[in-house]
Amino acid sequence: MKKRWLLFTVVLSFVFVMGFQPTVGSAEMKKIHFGYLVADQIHNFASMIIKEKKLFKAEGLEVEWGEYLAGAYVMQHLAAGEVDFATCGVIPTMITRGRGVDVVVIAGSNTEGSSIIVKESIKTVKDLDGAKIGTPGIGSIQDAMVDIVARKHNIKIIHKHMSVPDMPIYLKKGEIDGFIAWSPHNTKAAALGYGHILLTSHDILPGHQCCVLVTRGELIRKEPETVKKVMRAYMKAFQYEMASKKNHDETLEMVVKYTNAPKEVVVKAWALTPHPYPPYLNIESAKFQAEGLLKGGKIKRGVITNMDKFIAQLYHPYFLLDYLRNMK
Amino acid sequence: MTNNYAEKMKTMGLNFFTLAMVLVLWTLIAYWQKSPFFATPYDIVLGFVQMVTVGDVEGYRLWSHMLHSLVRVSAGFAAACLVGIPGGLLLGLYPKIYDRTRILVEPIRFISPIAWIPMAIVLLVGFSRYIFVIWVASFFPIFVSTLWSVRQVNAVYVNVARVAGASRLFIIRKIIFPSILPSVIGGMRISLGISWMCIVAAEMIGGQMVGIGRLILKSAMVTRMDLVVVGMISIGFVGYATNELIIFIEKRIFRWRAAVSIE
Amino acid sequence: MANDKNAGSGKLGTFGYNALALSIFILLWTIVSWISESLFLPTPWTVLKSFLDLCTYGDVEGISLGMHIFKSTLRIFAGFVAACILGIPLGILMGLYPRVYDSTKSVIEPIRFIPPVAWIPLVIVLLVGFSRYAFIIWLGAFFPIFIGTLLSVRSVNPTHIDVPRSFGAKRLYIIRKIVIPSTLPDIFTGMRVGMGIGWDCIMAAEMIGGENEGLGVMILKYAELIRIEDIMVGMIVIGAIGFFINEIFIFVERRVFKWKEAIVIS
Amino acid sequence: MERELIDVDMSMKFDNLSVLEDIKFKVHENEFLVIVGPTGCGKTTLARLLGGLSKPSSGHVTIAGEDVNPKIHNVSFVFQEPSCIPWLTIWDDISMGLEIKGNNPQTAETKARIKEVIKLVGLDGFEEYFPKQISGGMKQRVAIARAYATKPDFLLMDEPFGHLDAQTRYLMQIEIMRIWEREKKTVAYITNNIEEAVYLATRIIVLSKLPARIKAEHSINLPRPRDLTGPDFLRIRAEITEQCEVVG
Repeated sequence: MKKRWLLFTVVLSFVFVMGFQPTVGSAEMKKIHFGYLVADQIHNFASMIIKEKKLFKAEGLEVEWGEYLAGAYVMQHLAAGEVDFATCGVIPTMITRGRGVDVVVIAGSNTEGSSIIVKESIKTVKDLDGAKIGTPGIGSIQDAMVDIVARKHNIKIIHKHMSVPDMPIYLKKGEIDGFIAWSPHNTKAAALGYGHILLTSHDILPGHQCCVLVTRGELIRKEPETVKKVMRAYMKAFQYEMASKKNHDETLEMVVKYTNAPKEVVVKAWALTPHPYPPYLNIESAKFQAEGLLKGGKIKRGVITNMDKFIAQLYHPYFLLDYLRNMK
Repeated sequence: MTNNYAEKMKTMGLNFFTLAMVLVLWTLIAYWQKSPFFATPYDIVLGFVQMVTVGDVEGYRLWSHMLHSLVRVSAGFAAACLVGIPGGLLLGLYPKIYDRTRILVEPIRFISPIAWIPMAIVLLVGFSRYIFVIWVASFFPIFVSTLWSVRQVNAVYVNVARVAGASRLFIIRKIIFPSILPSVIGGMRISLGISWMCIVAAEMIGGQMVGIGRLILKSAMVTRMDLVVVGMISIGFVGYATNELIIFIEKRIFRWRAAVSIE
Repeated sequence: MANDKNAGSGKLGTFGYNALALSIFILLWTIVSWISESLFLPTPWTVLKSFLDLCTYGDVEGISLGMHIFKSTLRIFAGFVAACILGIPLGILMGLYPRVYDSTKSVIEPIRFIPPVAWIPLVIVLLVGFSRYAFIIWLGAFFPIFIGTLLSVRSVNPTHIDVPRSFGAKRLYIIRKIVIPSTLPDIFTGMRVGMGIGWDCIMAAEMIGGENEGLGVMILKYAELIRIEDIMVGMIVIGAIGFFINEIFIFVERRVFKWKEAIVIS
Repeated sequence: MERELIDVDMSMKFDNLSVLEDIKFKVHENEFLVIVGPTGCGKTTLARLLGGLSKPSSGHVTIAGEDVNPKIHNVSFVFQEPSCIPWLTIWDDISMGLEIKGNNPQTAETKARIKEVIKLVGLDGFEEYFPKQISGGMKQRVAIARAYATKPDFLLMDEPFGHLDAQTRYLMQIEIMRIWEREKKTVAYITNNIEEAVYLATRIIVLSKLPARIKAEHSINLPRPRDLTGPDFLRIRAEITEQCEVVG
């Protein structure tokens, strides 16, 4: 009967492993985990400036930086309680919120900044009918924008998901007819002569929300002081870039270094994104995008019954407004 | 002896020749591609020098990437050994347990480590994720080779001990364990190879800046193909070196065995 | 084999016990996910529902589970066949002429240890379309087949070769009658292992992007939407198909190589 | 004395190691020549040279005046190691030699020959068995049958019963004598067992230890079947034993 006990022990340890859940958050938080996306510095230059200028340290915060390949990964880590603050797209944030995870947007990061690049033979939007367009994946705003274009012009566009840096290669090899990507990859492809910009995200969704600053709801309730400090560092970084031409040029150099893109490409790419970015969340745009997610089944139907309530839970501008008020 | 030495030198020379051929071919392809997405051997050498002297964008050098990856791989591999060897021994001694739960255990073998990543991210935390992903990949070779070698221990040896009135524990310690050791170590070698191969998969779990897999993924994101290749070559080289090392040790320890496979 | 004595009744018993183990596991899983109430630990029933939904309605883009399975299997099959076509003759050749292998070892061996995922950036630049997937699977499946064949050729019993040689047989006859039949079981084992690793590489291959179908693509899609239950469906399907293919290989192996003393599964 | 068939006059070296030195002898037609020597004296090397499986480093091994070559000459070899091919049935294994010598294994003639040798070695009824299903003695009989099937002009046996137990070995010796008496063949039989040598041989060549030289030669004219305990038998056996041991 030993065997049975062995089996029992094995099963029990299995249960233990499966049931293991991370315990999160200590009472005294001095150290924060901040996540950002690889090569996404044009959209989220603030995190890069904070890093380079050690702005968190100035606020008395110790920081551990985390680098991620996509917003979805950032969200998984946020949900697991490992990342405390992050800059990434609003779409993955809303998808995660739609799964019932308490993630909260505390400030906007940038608007617009993506564009559709197509091969030379495509001249007008109508030509996109039946075209294969590369998108960064199902959970991205760019994917949603392709749908919006298709709906608006009543055409059919075939989506092809792929990693953004690969898109120019696919376009060059003729495997796709075009792609939609964020800066500077789109500008880079255009500079290499692989295609031309057909539509910018400004043409598709004027002033649409792209990236945001996110945190866990729990931190807002338990660690308001920390959130305040993070907000201060974040906004200071924002303002640093805008303060002078010199600062702007310095930031430009940083972007060149982090994204490994040629300088003229970065300059062009930056010109395509409206500037300065408003630090607020564009609520109308967020609502519109959430509707799209519901329609596409990316947020399960029935999860959002009241859109205003959903957005109100998602967006928590208190700390941002608090900072802006004190600044004046 | 002199003959042997000449033979060795010749083999080495031919190896260098092959390597040179590959480099030439590579240069030609790079030349023909003329693409910023394909690095020439020269770029790679420069990239290597950069990684050794300056480091990547964040200033992490090659050795620190390697060190971090090695720590993760060793931890995952150690976990695989800790679970795999006793587990294999146990289920080998009680084959019925394995036969009756096979349907649970076996399919897990075929789920690729990358597929576990989303689950690992949400269910585990920090370092344990790396351990888990590498464990999933490297557990099975070691577990299965232990299990099967226990099942195939020569019954004569066991009977010799049993006739002498040995206790069960004695038989396990003195007969079964020594006779399965070679195949356990063989399994460990395969496991180590696989766990090292999973480092890129494991380091797709984000949040860490260092690690050889991270270097590859990150460099691919910013189209630094030279650094991607530097990372690939580093992984290939370290994997090859550890494998050769274990084969060397194996040959030393198990001289009594007729042949050691190099799979 | 150990349990041949009661093979008749034992077989059904083993099957029954396997079913029992499976149901106990599902029960435990239900209880654990029920207690933990975690969003990320769905109950087996949620997973089952997702499975049914995927079968009937397809995924978020309307692609059915069957289509995903079909595409992945096709890719695996192509890569696997390529690995066999290249690995077996090359293994036999390099086994017969060890010189060739010894002189190219410094190039071949390190490649073995480069993970398939790491190849993706290069593969995207150098290859096109379907061949990319086949290449990644090929990378995984090639080495077990190649190395298995090579070692097996090297370890053909020399006496078995001397037998036809003593009658004055030609080289080709010896290869055909002795070397190949003797290595065949090892080639087959290599193929089985290669197929297993090929399945392991499916996720890596399907990270290439550009295609919206495939089990790996499906998992990645749902990873973006943080829908663990759908990810689990993908994982279970991959595991189950790999398991069954492996079992078929073992079954065939036992049938074909009746002359073998014992077949070791590893 | 019958015609000389094989002429040996050679030396063999591996790198700097001299194995066989000045080996010089002839084999006559229909003779049962036994070569004895202490363990590790290069007997197997000699057998392989006689069978044309390797070439001497100097000198020659000729058969009917030509360098021995299994592709030309009809020689057969029975190996010391178990040599049954595991994936061939007994029938297929025995037919292999015939097939290599250019006989279509499907013809009635070939089939009849295979049946004949199977009967000769007493393996009737085991045609479809695989080697793993039969005993060690039977496997060795398969090897002998395979060698006999081609009706070789010259049959080489390299310690064919070395791996068998004493009793099986004894039975196999009787068997081999029975077969040889029925199908007279030129045989070179290599062994380290002196009793076996005296029992089987018409002539014995004694080798010294490494590097092997021819130590002595004996013609054995005892009547068959030989009595293992007869005085003449014991005398010859003692004499050869002494020659072997004095050197070895």
